[in-house]
Amino acid sequence: MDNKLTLLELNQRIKETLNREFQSTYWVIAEISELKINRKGHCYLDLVEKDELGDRIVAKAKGIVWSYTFRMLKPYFETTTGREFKQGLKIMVNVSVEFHELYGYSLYIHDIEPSYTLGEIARRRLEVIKKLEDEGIIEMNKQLPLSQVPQKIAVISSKTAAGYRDFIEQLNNNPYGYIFYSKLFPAYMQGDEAEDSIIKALEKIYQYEDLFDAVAIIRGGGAHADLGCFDQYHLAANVAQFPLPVITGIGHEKDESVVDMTAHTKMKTPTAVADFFVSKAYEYEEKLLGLRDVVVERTNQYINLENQKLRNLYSQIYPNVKSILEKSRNILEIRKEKFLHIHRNFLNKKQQNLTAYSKKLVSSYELSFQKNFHELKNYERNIGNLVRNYMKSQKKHMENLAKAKEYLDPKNVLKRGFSITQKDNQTVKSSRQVKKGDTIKTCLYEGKLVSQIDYTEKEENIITGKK
Amino acid sequence: MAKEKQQLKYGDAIEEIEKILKQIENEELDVDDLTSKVKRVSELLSLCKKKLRTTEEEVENILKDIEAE
Amino acid sequence: MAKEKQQLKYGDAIEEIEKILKQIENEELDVDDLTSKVKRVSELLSLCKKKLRTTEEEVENILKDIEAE
Amino acid sequence: MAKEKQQLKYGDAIEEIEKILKQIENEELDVDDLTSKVKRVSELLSLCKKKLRTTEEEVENILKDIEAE
Amino acid sequence: MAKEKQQLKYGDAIEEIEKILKQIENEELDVDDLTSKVKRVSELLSLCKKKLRTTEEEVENILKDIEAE
Amino acid sequence: MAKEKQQLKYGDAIEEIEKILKQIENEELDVDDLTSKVKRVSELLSLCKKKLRTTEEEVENILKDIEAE
Amino acid sequence: MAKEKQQLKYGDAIEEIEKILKQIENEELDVDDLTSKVKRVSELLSLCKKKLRTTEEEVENILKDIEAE
Repeated sequence: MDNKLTLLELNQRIKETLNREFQSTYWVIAEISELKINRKGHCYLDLVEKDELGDRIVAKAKGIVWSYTFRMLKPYFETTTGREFKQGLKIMVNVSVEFHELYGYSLYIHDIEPSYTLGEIARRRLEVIKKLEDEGIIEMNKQLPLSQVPQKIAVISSKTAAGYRDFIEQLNNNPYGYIFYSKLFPAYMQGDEAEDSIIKALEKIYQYEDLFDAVAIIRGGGAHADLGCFDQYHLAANVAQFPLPVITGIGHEKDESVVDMTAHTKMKTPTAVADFFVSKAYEYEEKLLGLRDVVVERTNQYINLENQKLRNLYSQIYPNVKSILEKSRNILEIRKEKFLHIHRNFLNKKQQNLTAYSKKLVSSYELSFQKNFHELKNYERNIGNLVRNYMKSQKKHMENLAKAKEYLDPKNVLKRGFSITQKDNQTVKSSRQVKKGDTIKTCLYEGKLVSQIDYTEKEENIITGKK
Repeated sequence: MAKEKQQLKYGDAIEEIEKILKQIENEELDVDDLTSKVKRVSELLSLCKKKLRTTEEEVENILKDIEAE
Repeated sequence: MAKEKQQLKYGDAIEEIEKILKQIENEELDVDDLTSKVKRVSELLSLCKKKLRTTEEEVENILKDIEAE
Repeated sequence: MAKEKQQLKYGDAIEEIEKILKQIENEELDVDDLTSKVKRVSELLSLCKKKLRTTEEEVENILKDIEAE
Repeated sequence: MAKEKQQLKYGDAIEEIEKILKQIENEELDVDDLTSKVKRVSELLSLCKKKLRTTEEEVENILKDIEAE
Repeated sequence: MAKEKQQLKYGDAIEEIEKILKQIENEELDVDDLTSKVKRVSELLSLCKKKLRTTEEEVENILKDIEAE
Repeated sequence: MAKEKQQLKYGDAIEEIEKILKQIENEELDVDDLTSKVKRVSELLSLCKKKLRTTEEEVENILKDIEAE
């Protein structure tokens, strides 16, 4: 147990070792988790490093800025970054590692690189913007319709701020005599409480949503004010989603804050915000007056147009009537002309008809006469033939009768030696008609014989050969 | 007969002739009658001939007139 | 006859002529009547001719007048 | 006739003319009537002609007035 | 006619004129009616002309009055 | 008319005028109606003119007031 | 009118004026209505001007009553 050491001895050896091993200074990146300035002006800080999620502290060290250094370093940092040197900031500082036997390990801060913090602020700012964008609310307030005359304004400001006074002054003493109604909702406009304070004020205004036309968030005065709260997510999100248009006049020198971005309208100063409202009212009135002029002009035009229309209508009457009358006259004239000639055709046709009739009379009469005459001639011609035929026929008949008579005349038979025997004036044709002793008379061609029958004989007919 | 000539129609005469001739043909006549009937026929024929001749002359004259026209 | 000329219509005359001609053709006439009938036809024809000629003259005069108009 | 001139319509006159012409054409007229019918047609034609002439004169007079207007 | 002048519409008058013209053209008129129809047309033409003249004068007077206002 | 003046709208009056003018243009009017229609148009035009004049005066007064403000 | 002052919205006034203007421009207004519509524009103008410049106590009272802190 030779190597027993007193605490002091050990701390001395640690100190020697550290002094030997960490002779130079180092640029270290850390977050200020605690910051205290004592009466002598020395600044004592707790520097920490958090894990990637920012939840857990993974390293911690004490830091000291001696007052003579701090007096220069603080304003340098604050003017460069526009941020108060305070807890919560991420900083890059030049440190030497110190070990004090009594106080232990600490880092003496000799210098600071504000541009790192600036970059860090910008990075965080971008993160906030991205989040707002991702949530789709960044443009929400901008999309709210601003009343044409934002006459009733809820103001969020510090009561005592010069900026607020300027704003009210500018608003109420506008050169046009417009009336504005403003109501102050006081809030801290800087420092750690600012964000919550402003959000609270917004919540209050929200209760009177219907009453106000717009919200003005204004701030002005302090040159080195820390405006970090206006880059905070919660405030920006509240502003973005606020149901009334928010007009900001925060007074940034350089980049606009995230709240400015989410607000409906961003003005640089409170005075500018007041001017904005006045100009809106002025624009409105100008628009009204413009409309008035247009109404006057259009009304006059309308009346002139109507006058012109009436004149046009009037001017149409006569030509139209005249045209009708002319057309009617022409039609009449055409009818008249036609009429003057048409009857001649009519009468001519009738005349022609009459001529045709008289011609037809002559021709049909002549035809009739010819036919009758011809008929008579035919009769004359026919009668001779008919009569002669008749005569011929009669003569023939006569001749036939004469021939028959010649043939039948008994004289001609007797002439050839035949005779006719009669008994009691009966012609005897058979021997059986007579008997012996009868007296018969015989007619000859010339003369007659009377005789007595001696006998009779039956003999065949001489002529027919019959018996 | 002269009177008859005037009175007896040609047609009647022809009819009588035809009637007598039929009787002769049918031997409905006595020889004595026969002679007289034949005689009658001869007379009638003669009459008719005369009538025909006369008529023909007259008619021809008229026809000549007609045809001459 | 003179009177008849006035009274007998041309058409009736023609009809009578045709009737007589038909009788002759059909030997419906007694020879004794022939002469008188033929004479009648001759007269009728004559009458008709005269009528025709007269008519023609009259009509022609009328027509002459019409055409003269 | 004078009265008829006044009363008989031109159209009726023409109708009568046509009727008579048709009768002549179809030989529906007795030669004896022909003369009188032809005369009738002649008169009607004459009447019509006169009517035509009168009408023409009257019409011309009226039209002269129109034309003068 | 004086009364008719008041009552007969111009359009009807024109229609009547055209109807009569068509009748003449189509020879649907009896010659006897031609004169009266021509006279009628003449009157109607005259009436129409008068109506046109009167209308023109009246219209001109009315328009003069408007312009004077 | 006095009553109508009160009741007839300017626009209706113009419409009626235009309708009548169109009828005249399209020759849908009988010549006889022309005068009365032109008279009607004349009255309507007169009414419209009066209305316009009155309106013009009234409007001018109002506008004078507006611009004076 | 007093009541309307309370209720009139700037935007509505502009809208109403613009509507009337459009009607005038598009000649959708009857001339008879022109006067009243122009009068209305005049009233709206007057009202808006007044509203812009006259303090409404009522509003002020309400604002005063709000507990801001």
